[in-house]
Amino acid sequence: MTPNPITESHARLEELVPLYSAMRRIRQIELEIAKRYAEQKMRCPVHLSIGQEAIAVGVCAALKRTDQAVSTHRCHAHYLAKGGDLNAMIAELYGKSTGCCGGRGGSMHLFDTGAGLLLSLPIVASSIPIGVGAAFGFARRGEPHVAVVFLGDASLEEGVWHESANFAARHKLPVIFVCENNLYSVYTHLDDRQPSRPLTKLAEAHGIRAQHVDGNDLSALLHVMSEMVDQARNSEGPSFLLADTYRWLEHCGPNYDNHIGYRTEDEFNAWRIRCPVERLRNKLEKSGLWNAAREDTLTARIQTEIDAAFRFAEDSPFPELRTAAEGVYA
Amino acid sequence: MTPNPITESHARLEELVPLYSAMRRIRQIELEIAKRYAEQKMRCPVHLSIGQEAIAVGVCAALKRTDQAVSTHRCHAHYLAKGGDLNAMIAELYGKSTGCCGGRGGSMHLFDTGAGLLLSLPIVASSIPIGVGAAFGFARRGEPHVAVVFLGDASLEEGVWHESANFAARHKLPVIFVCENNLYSVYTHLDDRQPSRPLTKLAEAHGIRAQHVDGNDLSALLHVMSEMVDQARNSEGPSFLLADTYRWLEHCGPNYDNHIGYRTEDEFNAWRIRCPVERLRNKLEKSGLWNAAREDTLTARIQTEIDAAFRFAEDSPFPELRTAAEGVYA
Amino acid sequence: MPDASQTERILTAAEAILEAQDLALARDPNVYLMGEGVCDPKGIFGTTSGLVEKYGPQRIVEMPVAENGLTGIAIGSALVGMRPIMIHQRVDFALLALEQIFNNAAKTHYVSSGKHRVPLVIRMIVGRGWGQGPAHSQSLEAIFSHIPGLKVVMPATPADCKGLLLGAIEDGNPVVFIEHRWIHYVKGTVPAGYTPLPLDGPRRIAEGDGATIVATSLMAIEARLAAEALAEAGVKCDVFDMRVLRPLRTEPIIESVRRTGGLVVIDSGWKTGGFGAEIVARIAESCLGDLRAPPVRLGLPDHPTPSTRALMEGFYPSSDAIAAAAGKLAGASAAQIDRAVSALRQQRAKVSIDQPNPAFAGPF
Amino acid sequence: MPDASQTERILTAAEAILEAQDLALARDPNVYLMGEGVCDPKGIFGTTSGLVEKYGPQRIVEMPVAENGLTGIAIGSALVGMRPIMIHQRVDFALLALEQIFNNAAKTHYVSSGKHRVPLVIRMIVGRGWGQGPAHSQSLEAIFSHIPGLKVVMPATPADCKGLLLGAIEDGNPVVFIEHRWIHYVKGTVPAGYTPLPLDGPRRIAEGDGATIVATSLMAIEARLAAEALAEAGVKCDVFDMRVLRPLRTEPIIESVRRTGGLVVIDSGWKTGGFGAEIVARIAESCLGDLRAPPVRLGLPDHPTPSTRALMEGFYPSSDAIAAAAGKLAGASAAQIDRAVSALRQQRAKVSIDQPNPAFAGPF
Ligand SMILES: Cc1ncc(C[n+]2csc(CCOP(=O)(O)OP(=O)(O)O)c2C)c(N)n1
Ligand SMILES: Cc1ncc(C[n+]2csc(CCOP(=O)(O)OP(=O)(O)O)c2C)c(N)n1
Ligand SMILES: [Mg+2]
Ligand SMILES: [Mg+2]
Repeated sequence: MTPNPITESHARLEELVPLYSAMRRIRQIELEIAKRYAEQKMRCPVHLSIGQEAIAVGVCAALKRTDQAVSTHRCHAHYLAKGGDLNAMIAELYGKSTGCCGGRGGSMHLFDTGAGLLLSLPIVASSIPIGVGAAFGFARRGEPHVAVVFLGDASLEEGVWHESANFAARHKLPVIFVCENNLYSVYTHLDDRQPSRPLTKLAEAHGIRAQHVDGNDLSALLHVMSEMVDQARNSEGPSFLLADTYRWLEHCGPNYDNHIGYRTEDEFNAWRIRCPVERLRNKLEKSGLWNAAREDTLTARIQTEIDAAFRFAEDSPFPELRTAAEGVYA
Repeated sequence: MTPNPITESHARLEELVPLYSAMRRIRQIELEIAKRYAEQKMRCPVHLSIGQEAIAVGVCAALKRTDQAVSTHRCHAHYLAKGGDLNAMIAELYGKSTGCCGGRGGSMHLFDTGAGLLLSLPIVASSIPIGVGAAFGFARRGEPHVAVVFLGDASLEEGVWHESANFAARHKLPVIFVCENNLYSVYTHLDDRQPSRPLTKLAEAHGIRAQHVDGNDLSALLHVMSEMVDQARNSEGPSFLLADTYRWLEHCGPNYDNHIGYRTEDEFNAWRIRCPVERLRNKLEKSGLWNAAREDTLTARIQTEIDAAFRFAEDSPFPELRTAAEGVYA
Repeated sequence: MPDASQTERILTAAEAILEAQDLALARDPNVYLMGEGVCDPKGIFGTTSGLVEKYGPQRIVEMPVAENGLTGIAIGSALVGMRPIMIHQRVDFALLALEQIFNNAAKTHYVSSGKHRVPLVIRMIVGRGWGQGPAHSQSLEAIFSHIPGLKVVMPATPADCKGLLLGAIEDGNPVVFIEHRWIHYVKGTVPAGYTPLPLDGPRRIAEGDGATIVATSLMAIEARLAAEALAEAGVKCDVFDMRVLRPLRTEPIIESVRRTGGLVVIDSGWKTGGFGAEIVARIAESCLGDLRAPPVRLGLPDHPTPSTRALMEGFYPSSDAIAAAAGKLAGASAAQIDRAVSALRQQRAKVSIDQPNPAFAGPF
Repeated sequence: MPDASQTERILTAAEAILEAQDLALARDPNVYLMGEGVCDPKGIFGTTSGLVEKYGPQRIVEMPVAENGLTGIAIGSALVGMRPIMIHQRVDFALLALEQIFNNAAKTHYVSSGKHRVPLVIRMIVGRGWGQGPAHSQSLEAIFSHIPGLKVVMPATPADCKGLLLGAIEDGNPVVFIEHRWIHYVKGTVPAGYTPLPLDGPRRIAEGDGATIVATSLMAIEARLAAEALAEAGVKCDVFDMRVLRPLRTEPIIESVRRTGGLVVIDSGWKTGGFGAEIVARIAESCLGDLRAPPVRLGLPDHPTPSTRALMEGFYPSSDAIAAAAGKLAGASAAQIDRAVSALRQQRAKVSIDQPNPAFAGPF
């Protein structure tokens, strides 16, 4: 099954320029985390999103800041795309008091309600019902917000996904499920975990509209997502967006791991050339909307921001030990 | 959505005569339990299957004794149709040591591996993976048996159903899921719990073959089930049989409860006239395969068996108190 | 101070629970109920009856049979400002939802360094008797009480059912509210109006220097009966109804044991690894030297609940066993203990072992 | 009797676990492994490495991320004669499967009056350090130990990892086998061949009359270190590695406390409502009069695990805290305690608080 292609005008392409920058920013941040991980100052597991940036950016571009997304262990890109504070993210990875969870969460717990990343959780599929619950709350409180649930292909194996989908459909909640199918759960291929059939059927079984999109095509993602957001805001209920993509680095950690045997170099390369960042850059360059000079400026600007963020994290104080037992109860 | 009709020959009708008797037997046993429940000697919840007998009988008629089924809180009919011992069932309801679980289980725990009712469990959907696991065991041990999972419409809401279906499909296990859709979970209608779409889609989403059958039509059930059993035995993997039916009495207990307000007398009556027992009797009578005299003989024979079973239960000893703590560990 | 008219309001605990929810729903539009059967004609043993007619299905939400997912949904709604009350007809059903309860409900406030709140009440009911059997009768308070971030409440009286439930709904934290099915039938004085109680721990429900008896929920009622019978026989004991198991406040119990020198703890669930072990451990840590004799724990024996009532005798701790243990600790004479125990046994004999009351005739 | 060649076999606990499974798979065709990652290149921290190559994917079964369903599937297969070993990379993931574990694995033998058996081993790993955080580090043995019908094993040494795992696989019952992640790195002598050990409870791993120290898993190793340092300072203590938490055998501990008069219990999980409470309660019940001082419990404080190591200091009980507590109970002088504690602190200081060993550099 190949996803539906989307065609676009020059005007729409122009809108993509800032989104390209957003993708590039995330890529550069993640690469920096990977580079610095060996310093052993970020002492928590890190699940990098390199290769999957288009989904985070394309999805969040269709949202308002007041809309709330929930995410998983692989949440950096979602947090950043939704407008989370870079300083607070890096500080969280450093375990500092200025982290978005005060250092208590680490890289798998990036929370920022203000930016609309309600939470991310390390237990597979555990945040799915939380997102549906947020949508339920919005509906009951008469608030116009939409909830977005980012989930991985393995989440679809957890029963709680289905329980959540059933309820979302039954109550026509304003929630959009965004499934990033990167073919793997840790080192286990989809085919070893699920029968062969389109993943969209899992949503459709619950009466949920589903669309299958090339997850490395930011433009297609934005297009489909915008439609789904409109439907959610118009009380037309939940949608499911299936986005094919690929994780470049190891499941957890800063390295390439194509050599360890769970996937082939060929498979990796086939996806590598479909790099979401390069693809959009090529497109923008062809349309004269981007060039090497702009790229250099962007890189430099982002690097300045990144350097500042790491400096911020390094300079921030650790939380004080005496606070360890505080805040268990509200 | 209406299920596919099945046509049948006279020869096939003749085969149905013993199955008619089996249905009648279950009906009569359940009515007797209802009648005697007020005596307060069966001191456990009872979930009667009156109105749903065709499914138990039609499904089990396609199975061998060595095939194993698992069931739910509403398990009397499955136990009896699969060849469970009536004496041991009534004794179990009486809490006697001669019960099929020695009185420890009560009406929601009818176990008889010998007859091929591996177990029944009171937690909704809890036995679904057990049945899939039995199928997995059969496959791994190279045994030719089939596993059958009886489940209610509400089970489809529990995540564990999906987790089980996914695994059964992925490993092409010899298991058949039989869903008795009686429209209610306790007093809550399907429409209050799930979105409107065919329930078969829930199985198909996992790549499982599904068929929708009139659950009060024994002949149709047997036909479809036989096909599914063949496929399971031929290593063609799992199937899902959706059977529409209706529970006549209250969810739990011996009474009619159409007056309490969760369903209408009209709805009940519409199903009442589709009684699976009467329907088959009419058919057999029209074909000259049945008549009032045979009916009377059957009734009398069953009543003798029932009376003996209740006598057996009443006469059986309770388990000895000193055994209460025994058998926690094997 | 309750006035005279209030002290005359006699309700069952089920009615008190219904009243608490009604008041909370009326007071705060963010409060809603969710559970399997909340809208049905039986209304969760009468504790939600009439609410859907009054507040509509938007606030009295019928739930699919999907405990884990719906718990997460309740949590998510709480994070955006709702105040869900989730209901399970049996504690056992909540076993499916422990990942959500332990990880997301209990920890999100802490992990967020205080930014998030999960004001969620989860009512769950302990089944007993009439063949409920192994998976419809578990009293798993020990498990919930082990988890930091949860509050755990087990009321024993109609007044507490109302007041502590209102307190739980007002609380900004996840509260596991465990109701024993047999408590639902208990009658007692319940103040009118919106009268939340703080979730603040044990209450002394009988006084005396003979021994200290600590119990929860239905076991607190059995303990009070035991203390009354012992008092008739001339032996007075302190009885504590724990009410709140987490956060755990043991100061009044420590004070009492210092005075009585004897401790009997009764678990509603299994004794091994039960809540009572924590009480005994704290007493041993805090006032070992005051214990004149080894503490006594009563609780369920180490096996699942059999369905048949033939195996039920002695399964649940009862007032006579409590009286025997406490009487002995209090130094009562054999005659005194006998008198109390036989009075209690006579009382008990009026109802069958598997019925909450003589009127009960199944089916659940 | 192990011969000389055997006593020279030094393995890590991870290797010992791998060896046990290999032997069990070779011996009984009904044994199979199932878990997320059992076939992957990392092989569950190396504990399943190479097995799929040897036994094939029919017996080393890669699992969808669906813990509850797959637990039920394992149980169903056990009921028809298989002997599943299920593996969770974290204890926390098993929270999703408690309905199946508590109701079906634990109770089916009892409920069937002995007709059914569930020979199922569930390995689950406790995470610690390197920012594992609130939902990847829980040590929930207290919860499993509360449930009749389960057996609960927590090995501390490579030899026990092998022997008790073989014993668990041979057992006819569901066994929860909790491995601390840091134990995987521990090296020790492991006998060759098929050498199952009975699941028979505590083992004394140090001897002395000063005090009785009771611990499990990694805490037993910390306790032994503490006892060694105290011994250097002239104070000898009994240390018990519990090994099997359920069924619980406390006779050797009772005998010890009668002799030492002092008890320190260390929980791997939260102290409140932890396994240690049960030990203290049993000691108070059995030999109250022998306790010369209040028993001491160590364990995790009442909050979730923070990810940052800045909040980790003192979170996990360590050898120095154990030595301080036991030394005091043993009547050691301040100088003796100081000597032991500072030796232990020096030792500790070589490795960062969030690393099992200096070589460890993430990411999990
Ligand atoms: C309930 C549970 N089981 C297992 C894990 C271990 N685990 C962490 S991430 C992961 C893979 C998830 O795969 P997917 O959902 O496809 O997300 P991806 O890593 O590919 O982004 C697993 C199995 C977990 N965190 N939670
Ligand atoms: C996990 C769980 N939740 C709730 C219940 C209470 N309960 C018992 S039977 C039942 C309804 C099940 O409906 P369905 O599966 O359609 O079977 P039916 O009763 O209609 O045969 C419910 C909700 C339960 N036993 N287990
Ligand atoms: Mg994936
Ligand atoms: Mg139904």
